[in-house]
Amino acid sequence: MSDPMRIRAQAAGDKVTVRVLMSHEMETGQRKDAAGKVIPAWFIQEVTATHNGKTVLTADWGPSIAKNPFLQFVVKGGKVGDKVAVTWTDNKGGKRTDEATVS
Amino acid sequence: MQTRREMLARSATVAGLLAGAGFLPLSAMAAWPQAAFDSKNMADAVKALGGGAPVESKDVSVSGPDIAENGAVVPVGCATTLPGVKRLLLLVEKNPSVLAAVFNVTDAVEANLNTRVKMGQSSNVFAVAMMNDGKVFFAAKEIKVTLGGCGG
Amino acid sequence: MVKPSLIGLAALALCAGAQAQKSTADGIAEYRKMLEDGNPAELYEAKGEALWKQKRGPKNASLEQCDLGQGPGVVKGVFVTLPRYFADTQKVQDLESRLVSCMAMLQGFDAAEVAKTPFGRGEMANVTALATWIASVSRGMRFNLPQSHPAERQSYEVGKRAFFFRAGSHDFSCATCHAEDGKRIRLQDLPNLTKNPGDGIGFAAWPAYRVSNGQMWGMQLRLNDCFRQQRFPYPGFGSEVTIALATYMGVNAKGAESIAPSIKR
Amino acid sequence: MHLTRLIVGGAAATALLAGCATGPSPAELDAQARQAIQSSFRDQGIAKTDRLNQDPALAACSTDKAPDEAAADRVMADALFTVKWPAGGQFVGDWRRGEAIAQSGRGMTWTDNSTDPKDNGGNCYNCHQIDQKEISYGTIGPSLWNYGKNRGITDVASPATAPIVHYTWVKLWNPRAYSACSNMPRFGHKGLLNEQQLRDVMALLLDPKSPVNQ
Repeated sequence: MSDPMRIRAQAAGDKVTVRVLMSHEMETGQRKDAAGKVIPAWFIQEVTATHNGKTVLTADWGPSIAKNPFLQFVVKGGKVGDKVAVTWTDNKGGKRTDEATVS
Repeated sequence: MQTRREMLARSATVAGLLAGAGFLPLSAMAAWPQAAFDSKNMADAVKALGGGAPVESKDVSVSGPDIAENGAVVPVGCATTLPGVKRLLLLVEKNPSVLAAVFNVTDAVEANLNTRVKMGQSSNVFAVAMMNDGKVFFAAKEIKVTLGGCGG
Repeated sequence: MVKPSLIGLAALALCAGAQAQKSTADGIAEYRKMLEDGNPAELYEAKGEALWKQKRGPKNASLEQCDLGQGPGVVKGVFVTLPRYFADTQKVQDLESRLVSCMAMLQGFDAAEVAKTPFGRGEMANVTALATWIASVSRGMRFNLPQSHPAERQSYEVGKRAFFFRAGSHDFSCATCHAEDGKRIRLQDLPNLTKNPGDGIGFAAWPAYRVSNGQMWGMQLRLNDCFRQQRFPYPGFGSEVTIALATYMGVNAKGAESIAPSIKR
Repeated sequence: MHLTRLIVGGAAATALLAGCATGPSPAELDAQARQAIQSSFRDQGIAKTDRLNQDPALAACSTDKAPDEAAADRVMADALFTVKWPAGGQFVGDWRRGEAIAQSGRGMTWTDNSTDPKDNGGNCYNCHQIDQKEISYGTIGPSLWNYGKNRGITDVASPATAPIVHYTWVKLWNPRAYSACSNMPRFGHKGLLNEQQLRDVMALLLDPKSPVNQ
């Protein structure tokens, strides 16, 4: 259904910088279509990031986050070969998880 | 009388305390904080998340461009150098939905998050740090949004 | 309380002009820099690469045998040599119209149906994703369009004439905005497309992710929206004028380094 | 179909002229380009293919070379002849409405619904600096900051200002009257802005109270 995320996780020293791009409309619910009808809100509400299976960050998002969202965070105590996974859940119950290996 | 907002705020606080103490996995904090996202200003949003009055602090920073070529995508970041941070918030003062993001951080990540927000017009952007001890600090930055392109 | 702010305003007015403009330009440059890292075009690159390899269409075939000008299956380097003449279709084709030909020949899609599909929908969205990936494979290479076939030279000459053709309710041509150095619309710099405008500028920057509407745009949609803003009627997908204009811009950009897919306002 | 025929034609011509290494003549290429333009566009909403029809003023300005002096003079004379003066000699309206028109880049595209000038913007800031407070302005046209002030206008109704007022009206109505191949749209002549809208833009530029003249 939804397109995969792009997750880049790069280690430098014992820190891993993770950059995530998610494919999502992030519709605010404030816009109208050409016919003047309100386009219903459709946006990612929750994001969870795990490092080797352990949750390291959760986030609650509102409709102010830009379309095709970008998220960057830094994991402490990571190394090449570790797994970083990100899950998002939207307000319509849509959900997606993708995983990347730290390089 | 207890309003729905206060109730939600209280339950969020309790859940936060439990999670902080290791009683609950973070993912069980689940419930999306509707009241906070419905808030019309920073103080209300922080209150809805169980925090006190925010105090401006040099130890919190908000990053972003001075001018955004397009308000549809504005790169912003929030960070703090203070130990013991529980949550980092990003808010756009003049957006219909002022609260953009709540980051529940753990010791395993740096208190330095970057994302991109929409901005309907030039506005202050706030980064807020909610601490484990209940204190709340913030930083502000004005970002100008310009009109671009042919405009048709 | 009123007086100091008035003085402030006066001071502001005094140092406006050159200095204010410089800081605006700096601010915009800073904004663009911040967006470069994490270009959502990457999402479309990934989708395009998967589509290239996937067996699809009535013939259940992949596009891996598609000839984009340097032999079946060659992807690297083709982006900086298109549009060019293709003997099998007897046409000069740009990347997107060539992809539609391959989808028809190899996968059995109806080319006319694909060409009619609105941008961003169905198979047209797939064409854009494919073009995004194919462009990305040639990132950093320099434009060098062939001009040896008479049809390629004709395409250039037709493109040049179309570029200067003024019409529509507002009397605009491509040249109205893109024939001089150093001009802008609002705060957006306008490349001079009558010559090589420099590395990664103009023709060398598309496909691009458009921040303003969160869409991925190939050159066909870029030209389509230019014509919309020119108040022209609607150019057909892959029509002769759109391809001739691409040839004109591409040949003029000889030696320019491709940064596509890029990110744009 | 056209394309195939043209290419076959082109190839035949090339074969014929092999040795002198010449392609189609400029006139032949002009004809091919015209045909390509005619066959490449279709009607969409309010934007019909008749918009491709050029009047002499457009035809004279559609190459990379400026028209010769005689042709340019003809375009300018014709353009001056098209200008209609405003009803009751009322040249200046409300600068506030003028600013809104100057800001708007909307109108007349195939995604717009109407060709009524009241739905159109003037696109002015796309190409000109006007009020200095607007930092997002284009540079295709000259800066219009202090337009009236620089021309010494203190009272738009004074007879002494008439030449500037008339000049500005003509410039908005049909800029080709002064510059044969001006890039600026012919706002009055092409019905892009109505008389009242033009008055309002006039006010933005000329009214001593307009922010442009502070």
